[in-house]
Amino acid sequence: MDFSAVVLDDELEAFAAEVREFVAAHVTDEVRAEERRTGSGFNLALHKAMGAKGWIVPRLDRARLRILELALEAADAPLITLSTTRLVLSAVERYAAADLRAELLPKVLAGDVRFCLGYTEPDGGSDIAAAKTRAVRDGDEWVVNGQKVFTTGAQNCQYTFLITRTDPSVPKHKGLTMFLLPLETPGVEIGPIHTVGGERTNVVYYGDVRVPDRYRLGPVNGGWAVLRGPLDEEHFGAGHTDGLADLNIGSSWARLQRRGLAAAVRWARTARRPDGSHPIDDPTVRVRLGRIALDVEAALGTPGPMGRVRVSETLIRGSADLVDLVGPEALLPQGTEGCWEDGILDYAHRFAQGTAIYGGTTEVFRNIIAQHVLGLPRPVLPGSKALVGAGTAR
Amino acid sequence: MDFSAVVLDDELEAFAAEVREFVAAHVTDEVRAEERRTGSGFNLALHKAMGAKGWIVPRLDRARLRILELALEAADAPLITLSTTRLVLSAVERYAAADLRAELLPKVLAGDVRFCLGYTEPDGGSDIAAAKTRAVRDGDEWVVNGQKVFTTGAQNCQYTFLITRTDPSVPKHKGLTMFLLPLETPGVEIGPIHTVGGERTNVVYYGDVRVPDRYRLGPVNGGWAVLRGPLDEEHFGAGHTDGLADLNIGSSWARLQRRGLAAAVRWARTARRPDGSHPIDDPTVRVRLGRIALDVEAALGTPGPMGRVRVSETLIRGSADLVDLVGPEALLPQGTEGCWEDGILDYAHRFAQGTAIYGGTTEVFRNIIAQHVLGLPRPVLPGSKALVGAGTAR
Amino acid sequence: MEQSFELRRNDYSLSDDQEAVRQAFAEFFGQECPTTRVRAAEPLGHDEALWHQLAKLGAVSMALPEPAGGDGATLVDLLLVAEEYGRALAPVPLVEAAVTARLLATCPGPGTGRWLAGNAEGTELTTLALHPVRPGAPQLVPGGAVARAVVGLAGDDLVLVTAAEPPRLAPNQGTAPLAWWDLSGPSRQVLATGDAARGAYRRALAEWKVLTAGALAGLADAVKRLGAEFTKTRYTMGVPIGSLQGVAHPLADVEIAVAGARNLTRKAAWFLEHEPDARPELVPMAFAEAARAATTAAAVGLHVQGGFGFTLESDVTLHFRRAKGWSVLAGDPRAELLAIGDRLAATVH
Amino acid sequence: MEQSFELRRNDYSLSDDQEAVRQAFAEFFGQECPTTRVRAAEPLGHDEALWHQLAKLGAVSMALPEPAGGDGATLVDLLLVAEEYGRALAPVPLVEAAVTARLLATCPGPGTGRWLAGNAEGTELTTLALHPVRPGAPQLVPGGAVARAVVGLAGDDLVLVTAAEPPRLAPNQGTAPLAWWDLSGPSRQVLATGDAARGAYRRALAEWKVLTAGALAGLADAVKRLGAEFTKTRYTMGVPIGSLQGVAHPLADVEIAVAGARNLTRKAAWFLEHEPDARPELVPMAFAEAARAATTAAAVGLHVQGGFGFTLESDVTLHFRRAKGWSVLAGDPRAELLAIGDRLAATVH
Repeated sequence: MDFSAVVLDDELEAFAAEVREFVAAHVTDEVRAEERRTGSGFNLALHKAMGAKGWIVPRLDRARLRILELALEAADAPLITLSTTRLVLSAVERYAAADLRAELLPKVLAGDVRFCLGYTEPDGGSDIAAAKTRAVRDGDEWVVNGQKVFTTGAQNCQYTFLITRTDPSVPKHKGLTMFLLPLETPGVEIGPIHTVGGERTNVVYYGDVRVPDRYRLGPVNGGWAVLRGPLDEEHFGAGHTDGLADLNIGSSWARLQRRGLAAAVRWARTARRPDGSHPIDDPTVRVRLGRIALDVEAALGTPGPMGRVRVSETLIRGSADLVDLVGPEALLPQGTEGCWEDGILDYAHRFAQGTAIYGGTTEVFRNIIAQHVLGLPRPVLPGSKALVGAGTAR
Repeated sequence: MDFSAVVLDDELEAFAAEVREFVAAHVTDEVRAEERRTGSGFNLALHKAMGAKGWIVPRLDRARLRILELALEAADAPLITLSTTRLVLSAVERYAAADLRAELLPKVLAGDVRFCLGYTEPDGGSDIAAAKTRAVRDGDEWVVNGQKVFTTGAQNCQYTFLITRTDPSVPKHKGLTMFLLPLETPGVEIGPIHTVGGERTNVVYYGDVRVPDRYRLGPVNGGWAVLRGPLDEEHFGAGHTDGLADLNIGSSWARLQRRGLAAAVRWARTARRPDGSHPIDDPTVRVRLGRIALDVEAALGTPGPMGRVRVSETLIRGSADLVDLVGPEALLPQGTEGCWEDGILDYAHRFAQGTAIYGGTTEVFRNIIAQHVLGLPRPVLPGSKALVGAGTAR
Repeated sequence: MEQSFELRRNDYSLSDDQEAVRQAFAEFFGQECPTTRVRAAEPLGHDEALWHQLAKLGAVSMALPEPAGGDGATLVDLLLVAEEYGRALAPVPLVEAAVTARLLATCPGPGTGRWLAGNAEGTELTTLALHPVRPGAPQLVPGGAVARAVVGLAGDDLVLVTAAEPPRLAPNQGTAPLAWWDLSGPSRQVLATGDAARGAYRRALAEWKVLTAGALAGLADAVKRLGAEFTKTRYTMGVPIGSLQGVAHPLADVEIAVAGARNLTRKAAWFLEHEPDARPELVPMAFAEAARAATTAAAVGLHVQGGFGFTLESDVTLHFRRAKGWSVLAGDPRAELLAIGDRLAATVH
Repeated sequence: MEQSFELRRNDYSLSDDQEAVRQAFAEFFGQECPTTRVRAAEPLGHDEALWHQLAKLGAVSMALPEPAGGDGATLVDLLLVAEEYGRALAPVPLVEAAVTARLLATCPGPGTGRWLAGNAEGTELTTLALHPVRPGAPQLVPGGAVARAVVGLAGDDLVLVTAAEPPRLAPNQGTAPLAWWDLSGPSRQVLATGDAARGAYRRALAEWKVLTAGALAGLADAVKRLGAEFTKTRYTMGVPIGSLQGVAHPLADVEIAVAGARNLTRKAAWFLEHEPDARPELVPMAFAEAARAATTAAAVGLHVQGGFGFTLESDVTLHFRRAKGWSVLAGDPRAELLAIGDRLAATVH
């Protein structure tokens, strides 16, 4: 157990200064404004600058990693595509053929090649293993037909980490194959999807897309195992326990809520009610602010899948309550006359809803908690793994 | 839509006075004290007095019925056994053979014969149709073997309305038969069960109990239809819409919570904090009292199965919050030095939990709402009706 | 709160006349106001043509005093209209206009007739400022971006403030036609003062809250239906997701909230119409409950649609943004709880 | 609250030594304190023999200052003991005695040594009054029905009040050995005054809250397990009820609450031990969260057992009654939220 402050010696101080300088230079107001406008989670210059620093996959000690991570997050750096690139890279390093690995690795590290996730299908929801997008072998190539949604960053990536069905005749987890499909291949069509949170993601259509076998990752029909690494990382986080990593994969959302809370406290101190008093003078207001502070602290301290759910509910409930407290001004977006602190409360309230879905809905995580933490029996459903054969239990 | 006060003309006023007099005479402090001690939901003298008045099954107009009902409830009259007797009586009137009906009806109306419900089994929970208690025909008799739990009032009743399995080879709803089993029959053994709410209920064992066929209600293997009348009444209430009936079957629990709330308001006005102020002076206290008042009002106004769930959650949440507000004094039971208003807050907090179970758990009611109000598809489970054959849909 | 020894009816059913009103407006909105029209009116949140149509139907005038052109409808009738209006997310400031028209009919002043008539006939818009005026502090006024006149309470005065043109829209998540108005300027006309002013304003605010609660209850019911329908046809693990309790039970909880909020709102309207001093706490109760029901229903309705529900293609996002937007127009909806508690403290002995 | 530009570790893992302490007491309670023993100690809620056993193990003395007989254990170690104590529902006022012993060691007075030793050795009991003394107003004191001495804050004075025999038990739903003590009488001994008195009392109260939060977190974990186990073997509609999301998801929510409360409580203990002025709001946070987790876990643990869970035969009713009983010993657990809000108002700029 250790909650002490990390002593920043001269070298660490120097690194922190370097990071601050980097952030000031590359995560500018313009970068943030562009991100609020486009919601794409990506800025080319920033991504390349990260590459130049060696920070695409930083080989840093844990304290430096943490300093870098928190600084970028606090500056609202648009790095969604960086995170998907990192997730996929681990599968590439493990499963790609040697020549593909050798070709891609330097480009990824330089920031020139980026990866997105081709998991979800329009009818599939959280049941990724039910993928219907077909890949059929044709000599040294595969012919891919189907459609994926929520392929965030596809417009800024060179490859998608694509899950396809290569054998529909076997239980669903056993007929899947993974590809690193080049997005410039003929037949790939990318269409934008916009969310109420202001993000841009994509629908990607695959029409008779021919992809050479060298882009296959892992064995034919062995795709589920290839996918599981990145998927588990997305579900559970990396699991460091030295106190220099987040305890759950939603922690950045809890920190967003903490920033919203601080904005609301400042509002409560300065706004005036009809009788001239400040909202902060009202104990019923302080109780609600206190409740939110408690939720944020608890969410950051709740591990694994439990924390994942807690964070999302903290943000959903808390952002809604902050809007209630502040009133209609809280719903004025960034750039509107009278909006509070850059519209963070408006943004958080819209953004919050998606956090109950990203990387698996909160119900999926409750199932994981029930089965893997509490040891409760798996639901008996026609399409669940329990019914499609033995040997597939997680 | 009508929320007006009912004008009490001289006759209605006279009736109200008659009711007040009855309550004062028969629902005395001693009766209440006995009920708190025994938790049996029954008082013989009171029940007989109800019979003498013709109030076991009162033939009164709706306004009089309502006056009577609310007055008895406000006085905490222990009438659980009266309510189970009424529920069963409707099935007896409809399904019992003429001679049995003729024999029982006058005794029931006089208060000499009372009925309890023999539904739940130790392993069965809310799935009443899964009953395993066996009844096997032997000439003009049936031999019953099995065990029921939560047969509330069995120690004060002459008959139990018993659901038995008479054909285990057919889908579960099709092999059930109902009996009005005399409890003094040899082989019936009644054992007390006490609840955390202070109630006494019973486990009833049936060992080679021989019951004449005349006590059968409805056709052999046709028990489910016989049961459904009382069951539906328990689940949905009688459905009067003249504004003189409760909108849901949990309304008395909401009124209990309203009484607890009033007690807490009086506490908040008289108690003193270390700084000498009264809790009621604190707006954070008034907000919480206001929330509970709102819950009570909404619960009383929410119809059918929705109201059933809302009431229970109102009582569970609200009683817990009132204990929080008042502190440890709230947990001192009736008769203890320093307890508040006869220990109503202690009682409500313990009693509340059972309301999420009585007559079907809140999950059962959520299933009913989902399927019958929202029209959502029925869950696909091995033992659900959807899988045991057609023709059994509700 | 309710007195113990009085026998009151608790009957929420609609009379035939009430049912006819409800159905007429349900049909109107159903035909005239599909979500495509709601979307087309963004970002202003106002559809001038719809506004004319609605006024022609008598949506604003029907519950005016008869001398002012009303036809004897009550606040309860108006509430039923508001429920359907909310269900359709109709892009017009109907509640504000109706309440302000009733207020102007009660407290007329020289020249106010044209503003009243404008609201009633759909040719002009006058709206209500929901907060007492603080000198020099503009406030966000609902309907304020399409109105040329606003009624508000400034100190002891009920005032009417006009403008040549409506001020600029304050774009907002709820897509309501909000605008900043400074009502403390010199160009205001006093309609009433003292107790009369405060009483009339308080009454108008109560009517606004009850009608907005009705609109929120209607919205809640609509978004609940959208969510529930989606879950009947979307499959996971071989079953429709609506058959899973993890989806069905939250929807059932929404049904519970919606059913309760609708009835509570109707009861509040009935008392406000027939016995306004008997149960004043019903107004804050209805508002707090409807706000909670609407925001919960919208969040659940969105969530059960998974990723799709979160995209702008999904109609539930229209409901989601308005559920919150309408709930906070008058400030913190949870402040209503204190009003209930205050009344409780004053009446329970 | 946490400063922005400071890099802090957030490591909740137990060291080997801490794990050894936890395990030793888990084994002790597991062997010595089955629920039969908990039931046997009702209604008083105190088991004298268990109290001796625990003291012998050093449960009270281990975290005293070394001159007072401690062996260098910290508040964090004591917290781990409290978690196991809560898990077992052990019928002894361990938290009160441990905190009071530490307080007496900090503020000794003539003759207080016997009371400190009594607590440490399990031969006598001294406890803490959780509310400032109001003249003439007795208060319910936890452990007060088995203690012959109570420490409390009366105005500016930290006082010790003794009695020849413990006062009569105040029977209560939580089955805690509560009794009414009037601490404003003449027979009191002043241990400290002014800032020293207030500071020592405030510290003791904070320790009591953190350790009681730990006990509540342990209780919550235990009742969650009981509930979850039941659902694995109870069937409905042909499936174990624990496979239904309507049962599994509420239990998952409990797991979420328990995991969070446990870690928050540990963090609060760490800061109270090592940097008591850095994050004082962690104490009210831990208490409010543990109270919520325990009462929720108990309600869900009871409810998933259906009718059986509501009967006195079911062990979960033991947890249910104590979850609430312990939560309100110091008054309203939700009052902690105001303390957090006050700190927030003072520190966020």
